[in-house]
Amino acid sequence: MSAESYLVADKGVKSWLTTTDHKRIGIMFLVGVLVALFLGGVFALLLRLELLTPGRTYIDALTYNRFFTLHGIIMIFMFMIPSIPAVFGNFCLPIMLGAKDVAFPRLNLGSFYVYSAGVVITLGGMLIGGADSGWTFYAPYSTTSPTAVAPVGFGVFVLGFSSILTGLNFIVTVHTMRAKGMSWLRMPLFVWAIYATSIIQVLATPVLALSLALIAIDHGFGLGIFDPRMGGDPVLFQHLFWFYSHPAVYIMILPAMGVISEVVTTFAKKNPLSYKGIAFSSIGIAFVGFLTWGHHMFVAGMSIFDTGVFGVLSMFVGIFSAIKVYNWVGTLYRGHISFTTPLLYFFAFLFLFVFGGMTGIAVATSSLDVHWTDTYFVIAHFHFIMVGGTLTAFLAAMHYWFPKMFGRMYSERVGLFTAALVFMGFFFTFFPQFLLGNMGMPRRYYSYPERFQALNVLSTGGAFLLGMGVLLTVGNLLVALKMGPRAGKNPWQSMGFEWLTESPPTKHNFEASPVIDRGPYDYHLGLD
Amino acid sequence: MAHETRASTYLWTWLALVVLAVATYVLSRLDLGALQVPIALLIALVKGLFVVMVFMHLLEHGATSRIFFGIAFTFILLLISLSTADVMTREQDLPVPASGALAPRG
Amino acid sequence: MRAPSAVAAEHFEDLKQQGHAARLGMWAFLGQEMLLFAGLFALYSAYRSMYRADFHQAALHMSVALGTANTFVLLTSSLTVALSIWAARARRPRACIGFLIATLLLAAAFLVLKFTEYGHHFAEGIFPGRYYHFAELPQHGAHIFFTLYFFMTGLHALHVIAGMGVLTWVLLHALQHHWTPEHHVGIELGGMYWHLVDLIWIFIWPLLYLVL
Amino acid sequence: MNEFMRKMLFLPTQSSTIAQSIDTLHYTVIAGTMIGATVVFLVAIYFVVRYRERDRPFTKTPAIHAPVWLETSFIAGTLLLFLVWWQVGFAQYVELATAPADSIEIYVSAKQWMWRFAYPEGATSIAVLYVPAGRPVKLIMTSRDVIHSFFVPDFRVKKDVVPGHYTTLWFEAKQPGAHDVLCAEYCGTGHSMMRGQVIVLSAGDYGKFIRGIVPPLPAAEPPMPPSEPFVVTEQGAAQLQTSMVVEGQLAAARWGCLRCHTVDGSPHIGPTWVGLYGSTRSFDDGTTAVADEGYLTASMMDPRRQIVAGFKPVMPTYQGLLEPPDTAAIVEYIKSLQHAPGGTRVLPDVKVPASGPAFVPAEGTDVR
Repeated sequence: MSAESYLVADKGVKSWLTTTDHKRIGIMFLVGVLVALFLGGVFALLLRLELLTPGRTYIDALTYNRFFTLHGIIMIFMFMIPSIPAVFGNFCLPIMLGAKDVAFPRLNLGSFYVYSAGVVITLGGMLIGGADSGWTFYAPYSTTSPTAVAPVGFGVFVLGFSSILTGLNFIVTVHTMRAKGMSWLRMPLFVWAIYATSIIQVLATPVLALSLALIAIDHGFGLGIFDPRMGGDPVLFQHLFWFYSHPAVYIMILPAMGVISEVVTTFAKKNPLSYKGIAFSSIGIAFVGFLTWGHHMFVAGMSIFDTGVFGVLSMFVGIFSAIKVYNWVGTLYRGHISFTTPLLYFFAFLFLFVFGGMTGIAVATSSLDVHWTDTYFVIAHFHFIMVGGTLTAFLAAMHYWFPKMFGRMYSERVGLFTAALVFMGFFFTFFPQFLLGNMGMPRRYYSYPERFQALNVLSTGGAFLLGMGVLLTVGNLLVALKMGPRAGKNPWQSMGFEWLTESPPTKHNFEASPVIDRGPYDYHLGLD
Repeated sequence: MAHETRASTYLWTWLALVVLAVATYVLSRLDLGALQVPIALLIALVKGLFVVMVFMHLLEHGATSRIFFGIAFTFILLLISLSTADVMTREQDLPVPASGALAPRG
Repeated sequence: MRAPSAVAAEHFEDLKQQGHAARLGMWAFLGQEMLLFAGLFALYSAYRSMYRADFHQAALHMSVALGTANTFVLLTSSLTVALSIWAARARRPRACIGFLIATLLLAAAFLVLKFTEYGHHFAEGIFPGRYYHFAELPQHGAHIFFTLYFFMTGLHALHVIAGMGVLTWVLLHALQHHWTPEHHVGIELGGMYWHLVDLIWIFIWPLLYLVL
Repeated sequence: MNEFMRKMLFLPTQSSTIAQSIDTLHYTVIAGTMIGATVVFLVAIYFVVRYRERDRPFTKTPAIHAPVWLETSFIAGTLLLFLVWWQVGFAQYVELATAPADSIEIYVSAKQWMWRFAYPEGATSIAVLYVPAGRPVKLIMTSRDVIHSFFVPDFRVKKDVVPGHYTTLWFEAKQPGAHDVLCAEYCGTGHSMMRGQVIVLSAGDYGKFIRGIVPPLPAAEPPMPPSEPFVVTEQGAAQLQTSMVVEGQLAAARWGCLRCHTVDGSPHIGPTWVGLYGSTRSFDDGTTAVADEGYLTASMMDPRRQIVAGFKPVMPTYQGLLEPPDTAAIVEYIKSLQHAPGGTRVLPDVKVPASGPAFVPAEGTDVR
């Protein structure tokens, strides 16, 4: 190694806090989102504990409502949205493009501090009373709730700007910082996914920012624009909210799809069945994802006309995901498959994504959605596809890029075990919830009729299994961080461009700007 | 980047914008019925294009910027049209009594 | 975006790449700003189709003179800021400074007119949200119209103020003869931001002031 | 088959006429999606087993690109299936959203955290909705505070109840029985306690109910145990009440409507109510409209929006004062006044302060 790795090139806490190195910023985001995952997970377990019995188990209804609001806000805005883009996007995207850094490194650091500020404000709002409006902030409940909706809403508003800045940075980076020879069709699929995500982040998040600002202003100062007492229409808030929050689902899942594309090609040592299919369907999802927000509102008092339009558009967005699934599976065909922890996570992802996605088509069917919407069926559906998809891909990425980031190898044996544990936990937490939804148990229920109890107990059991699985996974990686064997430059024998650098990379990634003369998945050429 | 827009171009653009603004004002004083809003918005759109293309140099900047701008504009149109379509196609939309009973916030 | 120095930052290949990146970043940022306003325009559109007659009544009550005057003020400020960039490109630093100062003065004039108008509204009891108590137009539609009016023009005014901040920063650099034909990305970006303010007003003006 | 699938999927009973057809689509879609997902997943497993490295050293793999026809047919096939589901589902949705013309109309007002039902004949009940079996029932719903959602799992129907709007929902219960009503839209601390019941009565029992005779509870086991402490029921909800028209007459007197509107056909400060319903109104701006229920309600809530030619804009708004049942009752009363009665009937103008509708009459039935 001619130069020191980025981890030790500069020393001291200050060198980390003021760094503009995309890799270090990625690591700082990693710490941030892991803390958020832990907090959100704790709230999830507290919720599941309360739901063990039909009536009060150990907390009152208001506390429960605050807990599920915080669980949602923390998991969505602090964990899932920044998880893959801000951590692995930051770490890998410039390297994959053959660049020394992102286009605006200082803006990138700024994005981290905006994120931190958002976390502090939101959690501060939680300490001074906590919101109980749910992460959806539906007016007029959110504007009349006696809890601290305004600070929490403002915190999410700030988190949104962190997301916008990260997305903006990536868009410009992809356009302007590609190495020589890196044509658009040679970009790794992860880059395509992050690029599509960034478009959504930049163009959808401001609408969320605006609608949350309107809610916070109404809650704080009584300047209501959705207040029915003044002729306002609460349904319009839902339009604005879902205009962001439906595409936000793709902010979470598109990067996960990108990770999966990298994992499946690396461990099958195969070119993707259709590179263009996967790449362009990411863009397709980003675009059509903007046209389907109304399927959250089929029973909200929206017109029949809009229900029809949004219903049919929702079917189209499903197609793009189906293209990806076919391609991933097809990529395995005649590959050279090594069964590792990331690949096991790929299978967990595939299961959760395909079954969850198919239930998504089911809930997009207008008449079926009438029974399912706002019940546990929807909870189970989006936890399968969005949380399950993002979490398994996030963990796959953690294992896949762990040697890249830290230069050490984790224990494969323990990794496979914890991956299985996470998957089992996830399945037993959320599968019963599909059935609960069919039975008609509405979401956000603090107490429930007794006939729902058996499945709720099963779900709570699964949740603790899941929590244990995630803790063990992180533990395994922490042990590897200290004691894992040296990984070497390219332990997976991947042809991905990020493996062209040292593991861990040096401060400037490349000694000389690389020239790209092949695609990232040209396994038919054999390894270099 | 094709550089150097001449100062006279800016002046002409400004003049065109002023003329269009006056036209908007005059047309708004006439009774054009249902066409009133579309015409006003069309003129605003033309004015906007002048500003974006000449003043903001979108003509000089790369195709990428134009595409990005186009996408943003498309999404704006979608947001406005689909949410307004909901309101316009609801079956019945009567004002409703009895919201006064809303409890004052504590 | 920071002031680009005459040398490209170390992670860029050259100045051209850096300028391209900066402009593209600005466009992405402006796209974001447009979507921020789009939410309010969507609300306007939906509420207008709900309360057509009330919106008509309420718009009749707006001061067309002030709104139109502001339209011309902003259009002219767009011209002056464009000319300041032209001056920088043509190596005329004094003209550049002059045009920037003119732009800032026009921006201040816009705010003065705007706040005068707010003052008139407040005097009549036209406030946003629950503080609205204008006896002549008690309808819900008027109430919504004026609340939207305050949100739209208020958010726009915030952008005017932010734009003035940006232009002041540009002016400070211009005073040091910082902008040259070779190097004027900063002033160009500042100008783009200012044009956005004009762009949005171009749509706000007919919708709120001209009775449609 | 139907029963088997229903139990497999943990679905509740199919107690409305539309439930079974929705469930049939449900089975189709779920079976289709689950089979599709399983096939995809099994193929992936097969590939992994078949193409494991098994310690063969890696040399190279063939570059395989999906032929266009294969990609296109996969996409087209999947899309076609999805579109068929959408088509069937949307047709059912339209059916769910369009109440038959002969439906019984019941007004529902929701508030934190209770349901209140007002029947066309004037009876009201809280938390328990009584409906006849075998007749379509249309609920016209609004909320007094935040958004709620009226959900009857056994009927497969759900609709948000939105303040500032009327939303509607209809169903036809197949036979007498009791079914849960759940609030499905989060509405605060009492959200999960905001439950009620639909009691489906036989036609005969329903007839007795609206005449004020408390119906016997149906023989069917109510799915919700009666011991649940937080269900606000009002078993004896229906004391004999006056009909909706009489209720409307009293409400009109209480609110002072009759000081400006006459019921004998003569114009006064406001237009007479006789023959008002169904007539075509001309306004001072030259437009016209037919006076239907919507117009009448709108005129109470926003009277100055359209002024009937020849009258002054003096009527105050009753928005926020009149409750939905009263509004509905007044509308019914106006509807009943198609012809001027033989003699002039003057109702006692009591308990109304001179300043008009500044005072809200107490409501005995309102449980807070």
